Amino acid sequence: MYYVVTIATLVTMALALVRAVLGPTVYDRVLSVNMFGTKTVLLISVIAYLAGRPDFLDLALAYALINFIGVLAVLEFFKSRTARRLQEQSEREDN
Amino acid sequence: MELLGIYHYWVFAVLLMIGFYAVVAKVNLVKKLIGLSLFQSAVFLLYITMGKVSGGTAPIFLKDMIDPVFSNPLPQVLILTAIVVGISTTALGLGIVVRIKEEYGTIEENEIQEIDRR
Amino acid sequence: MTVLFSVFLLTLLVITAIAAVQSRNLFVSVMLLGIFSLLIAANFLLLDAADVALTEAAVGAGISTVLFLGALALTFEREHRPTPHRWLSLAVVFAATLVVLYATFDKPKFGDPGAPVQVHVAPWYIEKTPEVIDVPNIVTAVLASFRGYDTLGEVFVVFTAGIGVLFLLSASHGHAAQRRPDNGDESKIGLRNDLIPRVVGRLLVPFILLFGLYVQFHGDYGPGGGFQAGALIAAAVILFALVEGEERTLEAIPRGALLALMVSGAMLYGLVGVAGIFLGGEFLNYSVLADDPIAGQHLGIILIEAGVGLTVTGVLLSIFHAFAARDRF
Amino acid sequence: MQAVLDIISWLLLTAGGAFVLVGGIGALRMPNLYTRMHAASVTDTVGAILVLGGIMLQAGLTLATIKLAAILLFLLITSPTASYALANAAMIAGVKPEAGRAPDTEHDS
Repeated sequence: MYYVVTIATLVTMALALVRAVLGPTVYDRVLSVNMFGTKTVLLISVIAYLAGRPDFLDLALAYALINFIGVLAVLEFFKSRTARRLQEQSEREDN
Repeated sequence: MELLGIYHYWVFAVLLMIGFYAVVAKVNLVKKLIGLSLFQSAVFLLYITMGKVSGGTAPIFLKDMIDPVFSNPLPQVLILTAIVVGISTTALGLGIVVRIKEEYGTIEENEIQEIDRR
Repeated sequence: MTVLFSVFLLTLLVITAIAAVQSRNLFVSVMLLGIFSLLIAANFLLLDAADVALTEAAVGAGISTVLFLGALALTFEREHRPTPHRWLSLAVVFAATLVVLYATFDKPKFGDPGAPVQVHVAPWYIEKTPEVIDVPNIVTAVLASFRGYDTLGEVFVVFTAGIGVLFLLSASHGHAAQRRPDNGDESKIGLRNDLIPRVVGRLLVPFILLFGLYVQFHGDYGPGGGFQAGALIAAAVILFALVEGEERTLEAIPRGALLALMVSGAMLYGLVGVAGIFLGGEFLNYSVLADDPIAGQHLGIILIEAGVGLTVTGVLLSIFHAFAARDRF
Repeated sequence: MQAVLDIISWLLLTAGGAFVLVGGIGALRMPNLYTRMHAASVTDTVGAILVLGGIMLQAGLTLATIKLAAILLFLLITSPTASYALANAAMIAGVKPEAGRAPDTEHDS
C-alpha cells in the first residue's frame, strides 16, 4: 500500500517540477517549490516505513520546518523588491 | 537491472558536466557559483552511491536488529562534512561576487575584463 | 522497486539541473536549486545516507537559498548577456561527458558488497564501533572519534570561510559611498508588517531551536550531530530575522556573540584534543578523558559535537548578517 | 482488530495518494496563479492528513506516532501560512485574480 502513495507522491513531484520549470510568473515557481517541499516530507515519511526505519522521521520533521523558512525568505525578498519598485515609482511621479 | 545499477553513475556524469558547463560557458558570476554547487552535488552523489550496499540499511544500530547489513559509513562521513564546508565556501564566493559588483558595477565576466583593459 | 524510485528521482534531478543552468533569470535558478537540493536529499535517503540527507535538508533548502538571495539582492537579478561561444563550450562539455561516461563502465557494480570501497576500512569501523565506542550511530562514531582529525580540519575550513566572508563584506564601499537613507517606508510592505507570518514565525522559532538541540544531542543515537544541528539552529535564527527584522535579531544575539560562538566552538574542539595529550593519550584520543574508556569516548564525542555545532551556527549566522547588513547601491 | 486497522489505514493511504495526485494535476493544469494555489493547498492539507494519518495507524502507539503527529501539526501550520504569504506577495506585486481563463500576463520580472 505504501507503494501507491509513493508513486502518487513521485508523480506529483514531477508535475510540480514541470510547473516550476514552466513558470510563467515567479510566484508560480515559489508555489511549486513549496509544494515540492511538502511532497518531500510525505515521501520521506512513507519511505521511512517502506524501509522499516522509523528513525528517519526526524528528517521529515526537519524538512517540514526548513522548507517553510526557505519559502518565507523568497517571499520576503520579493516583497522588499516590490516595495522598492513602488517607492521608485512614487518618487518619479512626485518629480 | 544491470543498466539500472550503472544509471546512478550516468546521472553523476551528466550532473557533473551540467555544472561544468555553467562554470566554463556562463559569464555571469552568480551563475558560475550555481554551476559550482551543482558540480559539488554531483560529486556528493557519486560518493554516496559508491557507499551503498545492496540490501543494506543506514549505518545506525537499532535495538531489534539481528545481524544487520550496513551501507558504508565512511563516504557518508566525508560528504556530511563536505556539504557544510561547501556552503561556507559558496558563501565566500558570493561575498567576492558582491565586492566585485561594488567595485565594477557588473557581475558579467566579459564586462569586467573590458573595464580592466581600459 | 526502490531502485525504480531512485531512477525516477535521479531523472527529475537532471531535469532540474538543466533548467537551473539554462534559465536567464537568476531567481528562478536559485529556486530550482532549492528543488534540486530537496531531490538530492531524497536520493541520499534512498541510498541509506540518513545523516547526509539531514545535512542537505538543513543546509540546502534553507540556508543556501537564503545566502544566494542575499547575494542577488546586492547584485543583479538577471543575466545581462547571452552565453558567448555557446556551441564551442557545449562541444567541449559533450566530449568531457563522453569520457566520464566511458569511465563509468569500469566502476564496480552498484551496491556490490565486494567493491573495493566496501572491503577496506569500512568493515573495521562497523565491527569495532559497538566494542570501542558503543554509540548506535556509526556515522557519528566515525565522524567524531575514528576520523576526528578530518573533522577538526573541516571545522577549521568552515571557520576560515566565515572569517573570510566577514573580512570581504565588512570593508566599506569603494568609490560610491552613498548610504541608503534610513527611512521606515521601505519595509512597510515587508513580511515583518504582515501579521500571520509574523505570529506563525514567532511560534515556530522555539520549536526549531528545540529540534536543533534534539538533533545535536541525539546525534549519537539517530541521524544528527553538530553539523546538522548548527545549520538548523542558524535557520531558526534566520526565521526570527525574517519576521522580526535584522535589528531585533542583532539585539538578541549581537555580532560579538556570534564571533565568540565561532571561536569557542573551534577552541573547544582543539582543547578536547589537547586534553587527551595531557591525560596521557594521543591528540584527540578520548578514551583517556574518563576512567572508563567507553565513557571517555562518549564524553569526547558529546564535547566535540558541541564544538562543531557552535562553530557552524556562529559561522552561518555571521555570514547571513554580513550579507543582510550590506547596503544596496 | 489488527486487520480492521490495516484496512482503514490502507484506505486512508490510498485516498491520500489520490488527493495528492489530484492536487498535483490541478497545480499543473489550472489557468492562473490563484487557482493553482487552490489546487496545491489540497495536497498540503487533506493529502498530508490522510497520508500521515494512514501511517500513524500502521505505527501504533509508539514514539514514531508522536513524531508523525508533530510533522502533521507543523505542516498544517506552515503550509497555509506559506500560501497566504505567497498570495499576499503576488497581490501586492500586481498579479490580479481574474475569472475564467486569464492569460498569464506577468512573466518573470
